[in-house]
Amino acid sequence: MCLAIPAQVVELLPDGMATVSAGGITRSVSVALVDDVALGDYVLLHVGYALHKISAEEAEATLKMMAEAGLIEEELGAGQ
Amino acid sequence: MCLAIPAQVVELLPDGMATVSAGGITRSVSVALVDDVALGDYVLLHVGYALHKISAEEAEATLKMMAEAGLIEEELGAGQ
Amino acid sequence: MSTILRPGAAIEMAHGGGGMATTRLIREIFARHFANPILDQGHDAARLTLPHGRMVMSTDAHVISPLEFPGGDIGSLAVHGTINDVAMGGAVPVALSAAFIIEEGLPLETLDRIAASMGAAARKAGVPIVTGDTKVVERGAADGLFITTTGIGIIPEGIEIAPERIAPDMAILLSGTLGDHGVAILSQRQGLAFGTTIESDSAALHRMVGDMLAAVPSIACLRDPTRGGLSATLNELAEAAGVSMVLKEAAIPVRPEVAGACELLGLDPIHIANEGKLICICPEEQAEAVLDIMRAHPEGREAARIGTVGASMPPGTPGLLRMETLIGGMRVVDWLAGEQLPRIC
Amino acid sequence: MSTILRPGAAIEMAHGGGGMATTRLIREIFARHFANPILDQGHDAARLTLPHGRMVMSTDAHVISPLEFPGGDIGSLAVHGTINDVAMGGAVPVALSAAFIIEEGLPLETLDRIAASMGAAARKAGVPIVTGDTKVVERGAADGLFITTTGIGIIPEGIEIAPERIAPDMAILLSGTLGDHGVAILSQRQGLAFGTTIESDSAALHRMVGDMLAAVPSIACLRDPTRGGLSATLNELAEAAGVSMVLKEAAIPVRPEVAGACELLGLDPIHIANEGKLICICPEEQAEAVLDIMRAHPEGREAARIGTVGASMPPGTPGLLRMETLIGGMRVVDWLAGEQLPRIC
Amino acid sequence: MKYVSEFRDPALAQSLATAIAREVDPARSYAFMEFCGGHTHAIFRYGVQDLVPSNVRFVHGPGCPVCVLPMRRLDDALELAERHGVILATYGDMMRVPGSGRRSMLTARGAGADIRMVYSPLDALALARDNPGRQVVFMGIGFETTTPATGMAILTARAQSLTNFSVFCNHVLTPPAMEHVLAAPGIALDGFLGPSHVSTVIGAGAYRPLVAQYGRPMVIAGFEPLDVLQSVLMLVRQVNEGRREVENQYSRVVTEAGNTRAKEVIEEVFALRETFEWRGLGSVPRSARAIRPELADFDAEARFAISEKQSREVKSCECPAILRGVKQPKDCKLFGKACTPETPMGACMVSSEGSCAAYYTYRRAETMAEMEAAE
Amino acid sequence: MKYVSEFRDPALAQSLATAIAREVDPARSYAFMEFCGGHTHAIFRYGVQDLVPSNVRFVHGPGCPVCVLPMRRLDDALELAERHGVILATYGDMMRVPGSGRRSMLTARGAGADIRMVYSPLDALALARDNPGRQVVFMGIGFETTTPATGMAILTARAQSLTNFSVFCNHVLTPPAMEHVLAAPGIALDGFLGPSHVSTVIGAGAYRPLVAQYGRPMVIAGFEPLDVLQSVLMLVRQVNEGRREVENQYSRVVTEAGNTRAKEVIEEVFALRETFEWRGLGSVPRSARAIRPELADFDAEARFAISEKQSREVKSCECPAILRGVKQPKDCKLFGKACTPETPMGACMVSSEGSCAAYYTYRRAETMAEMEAAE
Ligand code: SF4
Ligand code: SF4
Ligand SMILES: [Mg+2]
Ligand SMILES: [Mg+2]
Ligand SMILES: [Mg+2]
Ligand SMILES: [Mg+2]
Ligand SMILES: [Mg+2]
Ligand SMILES: [Mg+2]
Ligand SMILES: [Mg+2]
Ligand SMILES: [Mg+2]
Ligand SMILES: [Mg+2]
Ligand SMILES: [Mg+2]
Repeated sequence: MCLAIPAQVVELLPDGMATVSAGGITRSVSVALVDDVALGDYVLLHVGYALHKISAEEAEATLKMMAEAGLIEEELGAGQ
Repeated sequence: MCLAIPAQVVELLPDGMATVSAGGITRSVSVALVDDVALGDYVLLHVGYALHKISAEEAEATLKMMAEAGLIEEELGAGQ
Repeated sequence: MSTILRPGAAIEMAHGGGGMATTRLIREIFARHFANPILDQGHDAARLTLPHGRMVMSTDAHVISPLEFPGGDIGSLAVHGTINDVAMGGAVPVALSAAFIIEEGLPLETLDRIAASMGAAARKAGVPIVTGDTKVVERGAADGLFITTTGIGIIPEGIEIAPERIAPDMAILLSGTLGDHGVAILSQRQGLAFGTTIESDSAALHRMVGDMLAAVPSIACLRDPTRGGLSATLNELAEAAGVSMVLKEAAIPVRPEVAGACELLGLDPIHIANEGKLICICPEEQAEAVLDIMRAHPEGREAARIGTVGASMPPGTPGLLRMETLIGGMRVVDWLAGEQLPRIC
Repeated sequence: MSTILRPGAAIEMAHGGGGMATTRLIREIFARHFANPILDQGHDAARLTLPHGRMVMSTDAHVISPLEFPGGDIGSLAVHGTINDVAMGGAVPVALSAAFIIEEGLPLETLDRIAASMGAAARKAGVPIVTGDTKVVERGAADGLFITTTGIGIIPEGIEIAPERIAPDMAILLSGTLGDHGVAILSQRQGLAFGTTIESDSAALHRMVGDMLAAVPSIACLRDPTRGGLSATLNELAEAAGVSMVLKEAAIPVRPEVAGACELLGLDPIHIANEGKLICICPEEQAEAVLDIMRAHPEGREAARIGTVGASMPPGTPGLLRMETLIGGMRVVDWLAGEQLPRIC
Repeated sequence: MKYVSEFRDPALAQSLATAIAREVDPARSYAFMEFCGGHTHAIFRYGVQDLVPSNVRFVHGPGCPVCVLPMRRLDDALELAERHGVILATYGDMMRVPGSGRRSMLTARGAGADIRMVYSPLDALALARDNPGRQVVFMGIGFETTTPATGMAILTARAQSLTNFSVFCNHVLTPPAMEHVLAAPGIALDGFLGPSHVSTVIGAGAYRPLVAQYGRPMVIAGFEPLDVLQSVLMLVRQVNEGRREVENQYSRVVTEAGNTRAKEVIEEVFALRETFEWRGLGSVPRSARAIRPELADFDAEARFAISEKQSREVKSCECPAILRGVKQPKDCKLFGKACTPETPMGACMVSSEGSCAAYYTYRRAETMAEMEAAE
Repeated sequence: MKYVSEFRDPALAQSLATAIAREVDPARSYAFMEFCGGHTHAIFRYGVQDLVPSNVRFVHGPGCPVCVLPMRRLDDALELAERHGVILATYGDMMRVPGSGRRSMLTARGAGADIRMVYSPLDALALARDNPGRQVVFMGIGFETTTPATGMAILTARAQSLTNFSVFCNHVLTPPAMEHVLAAPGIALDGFLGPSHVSTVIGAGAYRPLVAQYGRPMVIAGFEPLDVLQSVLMLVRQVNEGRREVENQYSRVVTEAGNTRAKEVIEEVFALRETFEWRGLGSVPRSARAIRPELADFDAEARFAISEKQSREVKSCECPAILRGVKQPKDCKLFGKACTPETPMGACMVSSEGSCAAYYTYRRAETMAEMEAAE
């Protein structure tokens, strides 16, 4: 029961609501479950509620590990 | 507000209702407003209620007068 | 093999979704009942080869309630109605298309029965349903089932059916009793329901028309008095042709039960819909010949001459259609501003 | 002259009664917007003269909600949809019929706007609406307006479009992005409503098809992936042709907004309806030529080769349509059992 | 159909036409008011005028309950359906009648109000039984013919303890309206075709005081075309002989006393209103019925708060004068132009018993020619 | 789409595939259970199996709330819509799920029940506001991911004093279900792909006691195909290195503690049920949520009398065993024959997270071939 997608906060609204954008489509959702949501933040959206902020640093690090996984030790060393 | 048509009682039903027939079409109507309705009687039907019995004798007499109206005195005399 | 026709099964939105359920609905109901070589090709569009020539195309949406009624159902009606419209254009009908709009919840059995009746009507008429479409709408967004049929036909050489050919002194013929269809439907309507043995006159008239045109190619105009009845149809023709017309009320065939229902509800049979009747306007001297041909067909057994075309009239003249009443007076026969409503005064 | 288009005026049952109100509705809205020589004859059935030859006939009921949506409305959609179905049969569309089922209470302004849009679409496409029909149903018995269009067309000499002609190794082409129409409609739906600049791709494709067939008569098959989307259409074709097919997910054009809406609602663009796209299956060696022609038309600007026909397969083989996924895996592309529902898991 | 076909017989019609032609005095004219719209309808529908000499003229009276209902009452009914969300059950006759702002029950239904056409008050009761969660209001309208049926429905509802059924009562009385016409100064009428079906309930005796007081001949006439012709013959004879009596042509269903049981039902259920507004006639004292206070549970006017409103008739509509018999449809400049059955400005153009509707449907060409000539 | 497209990149997929191929020990096999249906879906949708060596095998777990909902609860929901006449608001996922007698929300709606698909509990609240005369029941279903949203809706309804909104609560907990699988005798699993979105709420820390007690590796894995591949790589390494830890691949949204605010909302609104029936797992103690008694006004189970009923699963449906990870769809003789997405016999054939649906949609040919071979 866990379809959740990353969406960017493009407008903060009253009552804990915000407009988010995902791939250019927008929708008004509740951000009441997440603290300190700011304009431009990416959040994970589930059934109309933001569940969590997305950490850009962690995402970056994960992708980096993925890219490095296929390299053999030497390549890794060479790449650094 | 007075479209009313002659219909024949073809079945007496409980609760002051009856089935009547007009030109072969049938419908269940109330005969509660008319006293002593009997099978075969013709009644005048209005908005689902029988309003009055139709007198066969009076109808006959009326038609006879209509037929005689156009005759001149002599024809009338001759007819009798 | 499993079939979608399980007891109690009903139409679901999925049947209109375009996926497997739609395909199975089409295969197991429509394709089965309508089977013919063109439809069986199974394309979204039908392919057929026609002789060169003048063609007629006509379409009608059918929205009747109840779906099944004494003397027919929406399926056979949709076949007959469009065949008749093509035939009234003077053409020999060659193919039909059928588009279904189905309300979620319609019992599949009902749909199957109606499709079967539709297939039977098409086979009996010899006019195949060559292509179709199925849509399902949510409960409450349609009234059970709507069927739109479109027909095409070929006009034989030498035939020219058109209101403009109606000329003064021509005879106005009617192929049978008025109002049977409309009264059969009314008898089923909630709140009005009454008992009757009247059945809809729904029938395909193209074979009778074929015989009429073969014997009397000088027939000027044909029209089926459906919605709006005789009055709407003749008013339209009189206006299109720019002529007056006079009917004779005593000559118009009406069944006693239809007359009874009309008295009860304050309706006039000349405004009531028919689904298996036609009006034919032809030269006076051919009237008897045409009537004889009509009467030789079961659909035309009670055909009668009901009036005569009067003089040419300038466009916009009101009251083109008149009628000599039962007691010998004259009245205009107007078409209705709206649908004919049951009344009590 | 008085007009039925008074401010605030709405459809009443009378407009479908067959009397004067029906006639005025037809004259003042439909005849006005659809005007063309054949329709203007004003008969219940259209008369037209066709060259001898192979003909295509196709019909579709249109039941879309909302009636007006970003990029189109039910009227233009009904014109485009049927023109496309005729064109997908390899034919040059020559005439349309249109049957309207209207819910009591529909604002006349809305109907007028839709009829105007429909007339404009027909004129732009050069395919006249030659005959029609209008029915009105009580409030609650339809969802505003349904339009069934039927089209006929003539197949040029030498053209033979049929699933049976699909052969191993042929190229599978798609004329543009997937899912625009379906997502534009979804964005308006109550309870789902989201903001988007996506517009329906509704468009008539017959001119592009004409150019494609003129340049490459060896095209084997054409089909518009409407209801059920790409998956339903290709599954149907693969089954009809008895071949397998392999798509390349990375090659399928999808707009970012459509991708976004699909992520949000758990949908897959390959199941979503399109109304201005076609699939073309042609010999491998002609693929680039056909793509060039498509791309020269505004409707085909984003045309792409999305896959290849595989080997011949015995009938009933499951999983005929497969796709190389974005990450290089393989999956079957099934058609859906029912309509695709928004989901949260 | 028995008791119908016989009274449309062409031979008998000729017989009556011959007699009328013979007995009419060519030196004078005869103006007879048919009180009932039902007669108006029959006269036009069968072309009765064609069978009587041209110096016998029909003047159309106010006997059309749809036509005389003030627009305000129709607006009230629409309010019940639209604002109070009830199921409004009504006869088909009311569906097209124009209220304020060109609204009607048909347009209101099209806009979402739950308005159901019924053939009988029994159908309205069935609606109440079938929709226990909804309030059902029956639009009671009509003269004494229709009143007993409405009364019976209320008594049945009480007997069945239906708590969701009530009546919006607009029933009116014939004799006061007739008196209103008779009492008008300078009345130029030679006699009356008296109501047919109203009289089956109230009886021929109900008119004797009026005829005695105002001294005009009256023949209670059936609604079939032969009934009308015979009644004309009887009126011609009264005029020629100087009699001023109540005669009863429609003796096959009208008696001197009428229907006692029906009259009892009326008395049991309804009280007389002190006064009631009639379109055309204005306020007429003791001319309408209201539901008795002890049956207030079944009275929609007691149950629902109906707002005060200003309903304004179309200004140049001549309905009022036409209903009083002092003008004809051709005297209305809207006739056939702005006002047609499709776009009616007044109820007289809609009701099947309305004079304007009859002239429009059956005599449009002639009427409009007369209008042009008059200009 | 940011944070989506990057995690479906084919070059990175190849990189991860290369690493997995290199690190997998060809001499042994690896069986990893993906607890979540979301992972099942991603594995099939993207053909992840094609990118890992054949001795790495995925075993599908019970993490599909639609699949584990006992039929009885669905029948109860249908009863609310059909017998109590409420507006039942539900996620699209539930619409096709088969209840007793092959009924489903779709067929019930087709038969007249007022069932509305919503995207969010916010939409259900809007339905209640827009239909003040109707009772609106929201079908609350889902793991900890979905529970806070339902809780927020109840708190909002209370704040807005909505008296016509309630929730039919079927929310369940992940750790007890996971424990149930782990505690099964003879479990042949080498590790777990841990829940992704559930973990955004409950945090990685929630699994540490389980992993400590039962000693199986777990990697909390995102739902994108690269997340799955990377998590497989991490599990392979744990297995190869003999580690039994909770690792967090999905660190971009999963923290050790999860979402404290969301957990507070859950605690405020819901109590733990003593026990709850899971399809496949049977009664699992302290595994589900109920609405707290102080919020009983918003609890459909408290508000409406739901009848006792016998709901009987289709006898030969192997869903229960499949949900425990001990059987596969090919072991069910109904698969692809009597049971298809069109005529589903069990929820696993309907839910987009269900194993049978995944095998049917993406691997029907192979599965049925295996079934034939086995016969
Ligand atoms: S024609 Fe119309 S406006 Fe004139 S009096 Fe008659 S109803 Fe009124
Ligand atoms: S295939 Fe169907 S019957 Fe078999 S286990 Fe799966 S859901 Fe149950
Ligand atoms: Mg037609
Ligand atoms: Mg027709
Ligand atoms: Mg016709
Ligand atoms: Mg189609
Ligand atoms: Mg319905
Ligand atoms: Mg088609
Ligand atoms: Mg199509
Ligand atoms: Mg198509
Ligand atoms: Mg038509
Ligand atoms: Mg609607």
